[in-house]
Amino acid sequence: MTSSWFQDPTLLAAMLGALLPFVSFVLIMVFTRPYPKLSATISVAAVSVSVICALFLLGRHWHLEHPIQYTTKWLVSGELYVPFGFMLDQLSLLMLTIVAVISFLVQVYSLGYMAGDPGFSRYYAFQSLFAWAMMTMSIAPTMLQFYIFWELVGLASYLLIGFYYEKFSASEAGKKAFVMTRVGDIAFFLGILLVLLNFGNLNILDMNSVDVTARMSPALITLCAILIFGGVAGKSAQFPLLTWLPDAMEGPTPVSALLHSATMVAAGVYMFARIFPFFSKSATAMTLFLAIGMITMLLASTMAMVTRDIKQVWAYSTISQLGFMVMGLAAGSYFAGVFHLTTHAGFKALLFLCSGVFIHAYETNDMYEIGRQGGRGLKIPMVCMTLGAAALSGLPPFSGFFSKEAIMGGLAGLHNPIWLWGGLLGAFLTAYYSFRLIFLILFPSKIKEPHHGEHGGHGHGDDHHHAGLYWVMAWPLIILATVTLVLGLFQTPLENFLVGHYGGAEGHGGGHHAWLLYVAVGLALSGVGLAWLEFGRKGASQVGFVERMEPVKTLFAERWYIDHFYRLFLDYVIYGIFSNLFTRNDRQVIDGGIDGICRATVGGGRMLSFLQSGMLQYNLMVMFAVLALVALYFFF
Amino acid sequence: MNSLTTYLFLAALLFSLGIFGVFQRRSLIGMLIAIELMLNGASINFMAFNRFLAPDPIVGQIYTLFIMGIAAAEAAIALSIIVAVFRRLGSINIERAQELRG
Amino acid sequence: MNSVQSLIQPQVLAQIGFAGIVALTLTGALIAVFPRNILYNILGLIVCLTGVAGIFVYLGSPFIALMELLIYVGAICISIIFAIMLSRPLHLSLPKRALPKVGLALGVGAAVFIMLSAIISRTEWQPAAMRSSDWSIATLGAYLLTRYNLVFEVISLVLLVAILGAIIIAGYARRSPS
Amino acid sequence: MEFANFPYLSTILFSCVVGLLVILVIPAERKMLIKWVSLVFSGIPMVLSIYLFFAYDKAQGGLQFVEKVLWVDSMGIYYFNAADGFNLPMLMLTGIVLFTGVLTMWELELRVKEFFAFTFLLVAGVFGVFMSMDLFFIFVWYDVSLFPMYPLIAIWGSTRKEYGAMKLTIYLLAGSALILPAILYLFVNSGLNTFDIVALMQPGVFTPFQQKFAFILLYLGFGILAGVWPFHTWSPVGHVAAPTSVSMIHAGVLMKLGAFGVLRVAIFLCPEGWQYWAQLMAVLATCGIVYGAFVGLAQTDLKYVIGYSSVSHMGIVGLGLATVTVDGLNGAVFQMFAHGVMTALLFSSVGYIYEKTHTKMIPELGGMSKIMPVASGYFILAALAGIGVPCLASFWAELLVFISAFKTYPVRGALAICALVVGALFMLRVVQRTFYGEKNEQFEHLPDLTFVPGIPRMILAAVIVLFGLFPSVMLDVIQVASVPFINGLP
Repeated sequence: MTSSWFQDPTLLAAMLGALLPFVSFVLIMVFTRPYPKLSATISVAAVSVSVICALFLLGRHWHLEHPIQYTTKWLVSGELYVPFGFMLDQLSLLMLTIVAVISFLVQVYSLGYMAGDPGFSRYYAFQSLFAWAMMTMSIAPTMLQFYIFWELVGLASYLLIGFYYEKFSASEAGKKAFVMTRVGDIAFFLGILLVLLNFGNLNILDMNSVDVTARMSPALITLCAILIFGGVAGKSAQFPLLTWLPDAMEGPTPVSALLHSATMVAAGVYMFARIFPFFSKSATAMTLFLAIGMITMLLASTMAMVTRDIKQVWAYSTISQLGFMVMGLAAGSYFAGVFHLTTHAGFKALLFLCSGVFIHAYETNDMYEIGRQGGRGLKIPMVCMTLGAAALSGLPPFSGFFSKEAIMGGLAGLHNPIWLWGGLLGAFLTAYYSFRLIFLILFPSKIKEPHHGEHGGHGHGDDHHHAGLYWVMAWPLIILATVTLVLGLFQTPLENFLVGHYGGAEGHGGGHHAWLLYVAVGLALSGVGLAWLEFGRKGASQVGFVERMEPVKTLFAERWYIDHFYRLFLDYVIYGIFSNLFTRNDRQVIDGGIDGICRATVGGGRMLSFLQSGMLQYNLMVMFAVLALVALYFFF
Repeated sequence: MNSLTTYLFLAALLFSLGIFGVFQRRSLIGMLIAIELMLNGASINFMAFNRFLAPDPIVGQIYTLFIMGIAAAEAAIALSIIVAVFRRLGSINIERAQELRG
Repeated sequence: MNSVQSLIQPQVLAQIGFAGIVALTLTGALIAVFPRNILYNILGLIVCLTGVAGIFVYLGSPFIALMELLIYVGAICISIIFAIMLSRPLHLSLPKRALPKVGLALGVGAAVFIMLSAIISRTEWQPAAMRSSDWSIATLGAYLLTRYNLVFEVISLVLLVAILGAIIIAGYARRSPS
Repeated sequence: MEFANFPYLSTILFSCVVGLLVILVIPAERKMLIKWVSLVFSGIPMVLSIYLFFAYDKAQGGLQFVEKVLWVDSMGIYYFNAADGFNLPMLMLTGIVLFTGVLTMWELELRVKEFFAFTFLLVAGVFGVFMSMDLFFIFVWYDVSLFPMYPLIAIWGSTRKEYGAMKLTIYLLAGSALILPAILYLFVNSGLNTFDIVALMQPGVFTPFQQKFAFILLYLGFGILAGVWPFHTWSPVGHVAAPTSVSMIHAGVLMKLGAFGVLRVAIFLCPEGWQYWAQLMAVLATCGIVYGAFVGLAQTDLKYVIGYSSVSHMGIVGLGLATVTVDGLNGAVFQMFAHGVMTALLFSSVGYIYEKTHTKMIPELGGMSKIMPVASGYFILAALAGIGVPCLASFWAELLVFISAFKTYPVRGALAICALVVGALFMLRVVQRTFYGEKNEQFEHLPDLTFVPGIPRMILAAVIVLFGLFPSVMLDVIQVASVPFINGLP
C-alpha cells in the first residue's frame, strides 16, 4: 500500500484494466461522438487492454495466498471514511477475467452486429461505461464501493436496454429494469447501512471474518443478510423481482448477451459469493434464499416452455439458471455456485450471440419463423447454439454438465430432499425447453430454401459487406464455443484456485454421489427426448404438452401474472392512491389553504371596504355613536 | 329660566335632534336643515355660557355672530353642492351618492 | 293694575314666556326634522330659529336675537327656499323612510343626548370670579374691530369665498357634460 | 499570499453592484453591450469565488478573508464579511449559476437592460447573505434578494406568471416577517448590543428557552424559502412561471439561501433550539422527500416536475440538517451545492427546449433525443444526478445524509431512502416520455444545441461530474467548518 502505483505491476494492471474503459467512455461522449469508427476503436482498444490486464493479474496471482488490497481516500466525512481501491483475491480475479473477456468478445461481435446503426458511438460509450463499472465493482474492497458501482452497472444497463429509445417498449423496458432493480438496491443499501452502523466497517474481508458474529446479534445478521439479498434479487432477477429481465431483451442482442445473461445479472450471484461467509452466518436467511432460488428457477422454466421468442427463451433460462446458482450458493456449496456462474457466463453469452446472428439475418425473433425460413442454413451459429443448449441442459461433456453436477451435489447434501427434487425438476425442464428451440429451428415443419441474402441486413449493407460482418460476428462464437467445450475440464484447477481461500466453507461441494450423476443426466436426456418427440421427429405436431393445456399455457405465457400484479400495484397504489392523493392534497389542501388565506385576506379587505361604502350617514352614525360611547366611558 | 342647565339641556336637545335629522334624512336639503339645528344648539350653548359664566359677556356674542357667518357660508356652499349633485345624479338622495365607495 | 301686577308677577310672566318660547323652539325643531315634505321642514326651521332668537333675548342679548332672525331666518332659510323653488323640482323627490335607519338614527341621537345631558348634569359649573357687566353693542362693535379684527376679516373673506365657490360649483356643474 | 488582505469578498459582492450600476447607465437599445457587460461582471464573481474555494486554508480553518468594518456604532452593526467551510461552496455555486445563467439568457430580446439589472440586484443580495457574518446585513441582503424575483417572474415569465410571482412574493415575505422578529428578539435578549454573529454565537449568550423560541421562528422563516414541506407550494409554481435563468438562479441558489439561513442564523445562534426541534425538522424533511417524489410523478409540465424534484431534494438538505451530526451537516451543505448545479442544468436544458419548441408539456414533446441529442443529453445527465446515480455530485450528498439520518432516525431515514425508488420512477418517466419514443414531426426541423450556447451547460455538467468523481475536494472544505462546529455543541 505504501509503494507508489507505477512501481507495482499488480496495481498498475488493476488500475489500467478497471479505469481505461471509463476514459474511453468520457472520450467518446465528449469528443468522438460524431465519428463512429474512431469511437469503436477507442472502446475496443480500452477493453482489450482490460483483458490483457485481467489475464495478467490472473496469471500472476494464480497461487495467491492472501488477498491483495489497495485503497486510497475517496471521501472523509466526520468519522466516515470511504476508500476507493482494489481488492484482489481469487473470486474477484476470476470475475474480473470473465467480465473483461466477455466484454471484449461482445464488443468485437458488436462491430458486426451494430454496424451502420445511427447510435454506434453512443453504443460503444455505454459499453465502455458498463465495462468500467462492472470491473471496478468486481474488485471493490468495500461494500460501499461495491454498491456504488453496482448502481452504475444498473445505469449502464438502463441506457443499453433503452438503446433503441424510439421504440416505446424499449424505453419502457429500460425504465422497468432500472426501477425494479432499484427496489432491490434500496434494500441492499439499507442492509449495508445497517451493517455499517452496527459493525462500523464495510470492508468485505472484515465482513467475511468471524468478527461479525461477535459484534452483531444473529437476528441482526439475518435481517442484514435478507436486506442485502434484496439487491441480489433485483440484479439477478430472482423472485419476486424477476420480470424485468425478459423485457430487457428489447436491447440490442449483444447487450442481452453481455449484460443480461453473462455478466450484469450475474453480479447478484457474484455479490452472494463475495460476502458468502457473511450470508452463511445466518441459517434462516440461507434457507429463505434457497426457497427463493428454487421458486425462481421453476417459475422461469415454466415461462420458457411456452414462449415463441428466441431471446425470451434464453432470458427465462438465464433467470432459471441464476436461481439455480443462488440455490447452489445457499446450499452452502460456494465453489459450485461460482463455477456455474463461470460456465454459464460462457455458454449463455454463446447462446445469445448465436441468436443474435439469426435475428440479424432474419429480422425476426420468432423461432418458428426462423426455422421456416431455413435457419439451419447458418452453419456456424447453428452448431454453436446446439453446443450451448447442450451445455445449458447439463449434458456431458459440456461445461454446464460439470457445474450443474456440482450444484446438485450440494443440494443432495441438504437434509430436506425437496431442494434436490426441485433442482432435478429444473434440470429436466431446462433440457426440454432448450431443445424445443433447437429442434424447432433444425426441423421446421415446412422447409423453404435457405435464402439469407434476401432477408438479411438492416437495409444498409450489400451481401459482400454482410459476409464480412458475418465473420466478425462468427469469431466470438467460435471462441465461446471452445470455452464451453473445455471449461468443464478445468473444474479441479479452478476449485483449487478458488477454494484454497475459503477452504472452511466448502463442506460437501465435491462429494458426488454416483446415483445422482446418472439421475441428473438421465433427466436431462429425457427432457431432450421429450422435446424430440414433440418437436424433432418427422411428422411431429410441434405443439408442446403444455401448449395443449390452454389455461396453463396462458398462465405461463403471462408470466404467472406477476407483471400484471406490478402493473396494477403501480397504477392503483402508486399512481392512483399516493401520487394522486398527494397531488390533490398539494393542489387543494396546501395550495388551497394558502390561497384560502389569501382569499380571506382579500375578502376581509372587501368586507372592510364595504364599511367605506360612501354611505355618509352610516359613517357619521358610527362616528357619533363611538363618540358618545367613548365619552360615556371616560366620564363615568 | 335662570339656571344654566336649562339652557344647556335645551341646546343638547336641539343638537341631538339635529343629529337625528342628519342621520335619518335621505334628502340632502333635509340634512342641511338638520345641520342648521345643530349649529343653533351650539349657539345657544355659547350664549348661555356667556350669560352665566363668562368673565366678559361680549365674547360669547361675538362667537355666536361668527357662527352665524359660518353658517351662512356653509349654507351657500351646501346648496350649490346640492344643486351640483342633483345635476349629476338626478336626485338628492344621499344614498345614491356613493362614489367614494371602496 | 297693581293687582294684575301682583296677580301676574313679572317673573311668572317671564316664566310663561320662556316656556312658550322653548315650546316654540322644540316644536319647530321637530317639524324641521320629522315631516318628509321639505317645505314643512323649512317652515319648522323658521319657527325653531325664531324660538332660538327669543331664547337669545332671555339670555340678555337682543342684538344677537335680531341678528339671528336677520341672518338665519332672513338669509339662510330664504336661500334654501329659493334653492328649492328656483331649481328643478328638488322638493318633489320624497324618498321613503327606512325604518331601521330611522331607528338607528334615533338610537344614536338618543345616545348623544344622554351623553351630553350626563355631562351637563355632572359638571360643576363655576362662574368666573370677576364678571364684567358690559353688555352694550358699542363694546361689541369695538371688540369686533379691535380684538377680533382678524377673525372678523377672515369671516368676511370666508363668506366671499363661499359665495364665489357656490357660484362656481353650481355653474360648473351646469356646464360639465355629465 | 501577498494578496492576503485583498478584499476578495467585497469584490465579489460589489462587482454585482457595479455591474448593476453600469447596466443602468447603458442605453437600453445597446443590447449586445449590456450582455457583454453582464458577462464580464458575472465572470468576476465566478472566478473569484472558485479561487477563494481553492485558496481557503484548510489546515488553518475558521473564518478567513475577513473584512470587518464598524458601520453603526450605537447598534453594533458591522459590515462583516468572511468565508468559512459552509459558505465557500455556496459562493462558488452562486458564481457558477450566475455566470451560466447570464450565458443562458444570451438570446433574450425583451427588455434586456431591466432583466440583467434585476438579475444583478438579486445576485448581489444572494452573495451578501452568503458572505455576511452580521445579522443585520444578512436580513437586509436577504430582502434585497427577494424583491427582484417579482418583476423578473412577472415580466419575463410564462405560464400563470402573475400568479406565480405573487404567490412567491407573498410566501417569501411571510418568511421574512418571521425572521425579523426573531432577529430582533435575539438582538434584544443578547444584551451585547451587537449584530455580530461571531459574538452572538458564543455559548451562554442565550438561554435555552430563548434559543428554542427564536429557532422555530427562524427555521420556519428561512424554511419557507428552502421549500420545507408544507410551505413548498410556492416553489413549483414559481419555477414554472420564471424565465430560464431566473429558474436556474431561483432553484439553484435562492432556495439554498433559505437552507443556508437556517444553518447560518438559526443553527449557529440557537444550537440548543436546533437540537430541541431536530425531531420536527426530520419529520417535515421526510415528508418533503416522500411527498415531492409522489407529486412529481403526476405532473405533466416539465418544469413542474423539476420543481417537485427540488422539493424532494431540498428535503434531503433539511434531513441532513436535522440529524445534528457531522455527516448530516456535510451532506446537507454538499447537497445544497450539488442540487444547485443539478437543478440549474435541468432548467437550463428545459429552457433550451422550451425556447425552441415553445412547449414544456410532456405529452406534446417526445423523441427529443432524436431531434436535439446534445440538449437531451444534458437533461438526462442532470436527471440521473437527481436520481442519485453514483459518481455524480448529489449521490455523495445523499449518501452522507442518508447514513446519518438512518443512524439518527431509523424509520424516517428508511422512508426517505425508499422514496428514492419513487424519485427514480418519476425522473425516468419524464425522461422516457420527453426524450425517448417516437419523435414529434412538428419539431423535426429544430436545431440542436451548438457549441457556444452549450457552454453554460457544459460548465454545469462538468461540475456535476467532477465533484461526483472527486467528492473530497468539496467535503474537505466543508469538514473544516462542520467538525469544530459539531464538537463545540453543548
